[in-house]
Amino acid sequence: MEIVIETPNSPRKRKGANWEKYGWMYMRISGAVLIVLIFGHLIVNLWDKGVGAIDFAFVAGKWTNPFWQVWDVLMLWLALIHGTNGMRTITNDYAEKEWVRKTLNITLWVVCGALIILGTLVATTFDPCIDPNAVNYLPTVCK
Amino acid sequence: MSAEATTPVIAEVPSFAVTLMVRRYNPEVDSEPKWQDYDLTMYGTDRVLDALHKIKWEVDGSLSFRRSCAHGVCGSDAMRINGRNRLACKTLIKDLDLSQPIYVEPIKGLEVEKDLIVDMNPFYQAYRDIKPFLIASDKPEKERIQSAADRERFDDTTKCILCAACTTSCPVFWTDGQYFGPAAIVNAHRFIFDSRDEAAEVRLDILNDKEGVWRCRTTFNCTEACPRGIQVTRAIAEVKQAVLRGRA
Amino acid sequence: MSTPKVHHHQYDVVIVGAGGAGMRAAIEAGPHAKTAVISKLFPTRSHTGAAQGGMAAALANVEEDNWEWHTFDTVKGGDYLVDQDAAEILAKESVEAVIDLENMGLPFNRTPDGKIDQRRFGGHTRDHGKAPVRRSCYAADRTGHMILQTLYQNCVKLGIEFYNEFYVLDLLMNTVDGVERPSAVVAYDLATGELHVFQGKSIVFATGGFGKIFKTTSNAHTLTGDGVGIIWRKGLPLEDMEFYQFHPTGLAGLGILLSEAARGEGGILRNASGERFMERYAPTIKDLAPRDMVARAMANEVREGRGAGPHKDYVLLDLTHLPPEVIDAKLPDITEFARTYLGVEPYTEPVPVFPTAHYAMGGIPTNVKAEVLRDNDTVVPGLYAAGECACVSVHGANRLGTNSLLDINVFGKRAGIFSVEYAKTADFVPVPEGAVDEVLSLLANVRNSKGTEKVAVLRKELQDTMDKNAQVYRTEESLDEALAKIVELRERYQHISIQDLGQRFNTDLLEAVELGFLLDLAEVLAYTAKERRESRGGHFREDYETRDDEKFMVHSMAYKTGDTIKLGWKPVTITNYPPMERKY
Amino acid sequence: MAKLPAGTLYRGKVGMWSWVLHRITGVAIFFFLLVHILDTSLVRVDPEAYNGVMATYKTVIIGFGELGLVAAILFHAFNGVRIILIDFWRKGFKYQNLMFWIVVAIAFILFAGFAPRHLMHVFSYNN
Ligand SMILES: Cc1cc2nc3c(=O)[nH]c(=O)nc-3n(C[C@H](O)[C@H](O)[C@H](O)COP(=O)(O)OP(=O)(O)OC[C@H]3O[C@@H](n4cnc5c(N)ncnc54)[C@H](O)[C@@H]3O)c2cc1C
Ligand code: HEM
Ligand code: SF4
Ligand code: F3S
Ligand code: FES
Repeated sequence: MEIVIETPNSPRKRKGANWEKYGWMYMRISGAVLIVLIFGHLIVNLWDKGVGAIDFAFVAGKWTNPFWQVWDVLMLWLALIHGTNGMRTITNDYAEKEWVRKTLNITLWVVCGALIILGTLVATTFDPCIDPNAVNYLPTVCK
Repeated sequence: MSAEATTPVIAEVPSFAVTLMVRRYNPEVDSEPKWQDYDLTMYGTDRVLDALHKIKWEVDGSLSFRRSCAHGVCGSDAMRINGRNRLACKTLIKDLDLSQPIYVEPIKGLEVEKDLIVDMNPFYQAYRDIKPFLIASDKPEKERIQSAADRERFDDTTKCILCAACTTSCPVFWTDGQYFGPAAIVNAHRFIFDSRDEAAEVRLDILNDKEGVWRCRTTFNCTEACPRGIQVTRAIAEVKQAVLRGRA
Repeated sequence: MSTPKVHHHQYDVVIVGAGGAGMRAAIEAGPHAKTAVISKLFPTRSHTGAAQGGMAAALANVEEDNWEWHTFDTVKGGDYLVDQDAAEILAKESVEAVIDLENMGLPFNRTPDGKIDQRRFGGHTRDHGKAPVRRSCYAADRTGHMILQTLYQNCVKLGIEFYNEFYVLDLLMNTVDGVERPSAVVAYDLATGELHVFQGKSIVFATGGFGKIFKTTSNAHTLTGDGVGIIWRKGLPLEDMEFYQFHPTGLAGLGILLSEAARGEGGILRNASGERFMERYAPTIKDLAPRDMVARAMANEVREGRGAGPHKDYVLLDLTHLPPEVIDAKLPDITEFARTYLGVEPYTEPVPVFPTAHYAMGGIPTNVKAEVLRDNDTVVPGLYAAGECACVSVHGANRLGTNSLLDINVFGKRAGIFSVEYAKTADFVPVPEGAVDEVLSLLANVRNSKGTEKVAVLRKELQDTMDKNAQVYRTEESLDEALAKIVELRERYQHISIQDLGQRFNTDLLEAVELGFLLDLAEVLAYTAKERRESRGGHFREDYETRDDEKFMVHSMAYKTGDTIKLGWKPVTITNYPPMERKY
Repeated sequence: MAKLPAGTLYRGKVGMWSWVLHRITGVAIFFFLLVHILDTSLVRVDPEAYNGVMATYKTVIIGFGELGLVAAILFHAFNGVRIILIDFWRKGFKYQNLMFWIVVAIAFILFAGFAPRHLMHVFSYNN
């Protein structure tokens, strides 16, 4: 039904599209998924063998398995967008001048986009045997 | 009736010394607010409003604050007392920590006009923006019928006295003052969930805004501050859910 | 002091006061005429919001009832000093008034079949006193709050123009074609200290009561009777000022109201020795006797040394025999007030209570069209009054509970309708020369006075003397004492000094101005009370203990002539109910 | 912007302080994540460089830093769950206070389990 408001009382001006609802939903959904992804990540990387065991060979070994590739790429996307959107909330809160806010937000999303592309490329085009000469770095698969 | 019930319940009212630190600001002479201390003798039944009156009436008549009903129903005297928003007329002095001075300052996030008086206009504007009135197209002969359960649905949010204690306790509101704020959402809730109202969608659309419900970070300061005991954060959550559903 | 800036405005209808009565008028006037509402408080801070109990209307939603029974109860409750034509209108239009509010959105409590629920209240009966009737429409224990909010909401909807925190200090009159008519009001803007002249074709006063002439009162700090005082200073009469209602159960020492519902639910009044003293005063209905009788009984207990507490200055309201569930469900506000303000736990301890000044039956005389009268029957064209500041008179010598919220809606609405009707036909009355002079000198007197007297001290002395001498028990001597004291205070008022000499939010200045109104009204009250040598309703004279219909079946009309008070009398309109003895 | 009085700190309760912590931890994790993506990207460029960077990760100082990071993630994650419950569970608002302490307890227990083991790893590597 069409509602006619008899006396519209100076409604606030709405500028541009409004994604806030989706942003809010996204924070919650991504947060829930990230719990699994991040804790899985932490357990494998920090708990199992400890940070001391992380080296090229470890990473390369992991990424030969498409399971971990998908895992890490998903985590990358979800976490970066979650974090960037969260940072946007914060700049919206505290940046008083419109231009400062705009600049910060654009910077945030550019960085976010760049890192997503970079990270995704790294994980998907990764070649474990990148440097056959560097024998001592290589994961076992290359040997 | 028990003998106990006949014994006088107010024994001799105890008196005690307190120091009140009031954040004073008079734009006609001060360039910025300053703290001013007052030593007073108060009694067990006195409220912070009584202390302010004592200062105004006996020490310094220029101290300015709003008040009217003096018993927590008109919403005039929300202020920050010992770091929290409360009504001065509902805060008994004896319930505060008297080993230290009592700090009294204006509510935060609205421009201070003089001493404890702030400019309430942005607050009322947000209230008016959510269309705080029944919108219904039918023209009934008698009263509209509403079941007791439907009436109960929005009972909590009808208690609001527009004191602004909630909105000015909200850390998000403090940041830039653009957020609609809990009080406006509470009053929207009162109509969104009223079965007689037909414009829930309109209000939900208004609050589905950059400055609307999504700015709430569930910090609960509003709920803690509300002198009417309204479950403000719950009301906001219900409005969020309604926006997601697209209807009340 | 430099002369403040003066702003000019023109509106068809100018309403002074944004309580229930003022806003109800605005809702009628707004859509049909250019309307402004001027209020010294933000509208929702008005004291209508403090009302708890309910609003009477013979809806007959839960049991048989009709407007005629309601009229009878109103007349009898008012000890027959009620103008019965007005009471009929009040009762007849009550149904519509409640339906209006519901349609505007007021969330009344509902019956199981979804209609507006109703409950009992003191003095409201079926069939001329046969049994209590459920007539009071209510919204939990916040009926007044909901009325005030709903009216404000509808003013927002209609886009009514408000001037908030503007203190009206003067009414300007001018003579056109030999008739003195209102032209404008002068308001002081609290925020800036500037003056505003609001010229209006019709002007409506809805400024509420003046309980602050008493020390112990359920009224807000801001209820200083400014509107009534302004009318008085213009030489217009005030009606029935001696009739002031004292509610029996105010929290001792504070005056905060505990609704009559406390006794309705079975609360018992006891003195220091635990005796249920109302058995002695009203053997049949005991604690549920009318407000004036209970209040007097309580005061008598204290006077005769049977009061409780360290100073033996209050009695006890005992709820301890009620199950806590009942207290929680039916009396939540009362228990909260007792806990918050006195630290008393009503489950286990009796609550200290004492009569509290509550409601002014008298005020600005009007006819049933809310038109202000300049004598017994001549109207002042274009000037209206409604609400507690007005005297129609539907409350006579004693107001029935729940009839005031009704009054502000019925006569507020009428004031709105008739003020628009008038504004449509009338022209603006020219603003007289030197429009703001009077206000300027009023303010300058206060500002420039370099005496040593303090406003707060004078006000306290006034309130003390009124509590002592003009409360529930009055005698010739006590009223003389009060009058003498008021004369003294009035003299000392010339020598007050204030500390705040600034322009912005100078509440120091306005408290001084308000004290002036309080002194005026206290004097009229004491004076008329002295002249009414009988006891009737809320007015009890120990030296004249009975009602005297022979001499005093009339309204008092007080006029200011120079510095003295001139008293006239006005007949009571009787339609159906000849005066009878008031027995419950 | 309105003139804000520089008054006392607002004495909010659990709800407010949990939000402050959530915000701080969120920002901390965000900046760590930026760095973390960059350093991991080195695996695509030069294994040697990567291992060089990882070596610094294994120093004691960074080891403690990682402890802090894990603490931040633990709090942020579980408080995130608390927030989600407040938003979507009908009784969430009622138990928000209790849930905060549960969040702290869970985060603390997991941290207490993790910290010694992590420090063991860190110190054993450096030895
Ligand atoms: C505690 C309490 C409980 C009550 N309970 C009930 C009840 O249950 N049922 C019932 O029927 N009645 C009850 N009453 C009585 C009833 O509430 C009041 O009589 C009624 O609300 C008065 O309404 P009003 O509009 O006339 O005045 P108010 O609501 O008092 O409004 C007065 C308005 O005038 C304005 N004003 C005053 N002076 C100036 C000035 N100089 N310049 C500009 N503006 C000015 C004020 O700002 C305010 O807006 C109760 C009263 C009290 C005190
Ligand atoms: C581990 C799982 C995670 C969960 C469950 C989670 C949950 C949440 C939730 C629900 C919010 C919204 C808070 C609100 O609306 O009040 C949020 C905000 C935020 N998160 Fe996360 N998050 C997680 C991981 C991360 C990560 C990895 C980062 C960093 C990249 C991050 C950075 C942020 C930031 C910066 C905010 C904004 C804080 C604010 O607005 O105050 N979070 N998080
Ligand atoms: S919700 Fe509570 S705190 Fe907020 S304005 Fe209303 S009464 Fe005041
Ligand atoms: S204080 Fe503010 S953040 Fe939300 S819960 Fe209340 S509105
Ligand atoms: S003075 Fe009315 S709420 Fe405090």
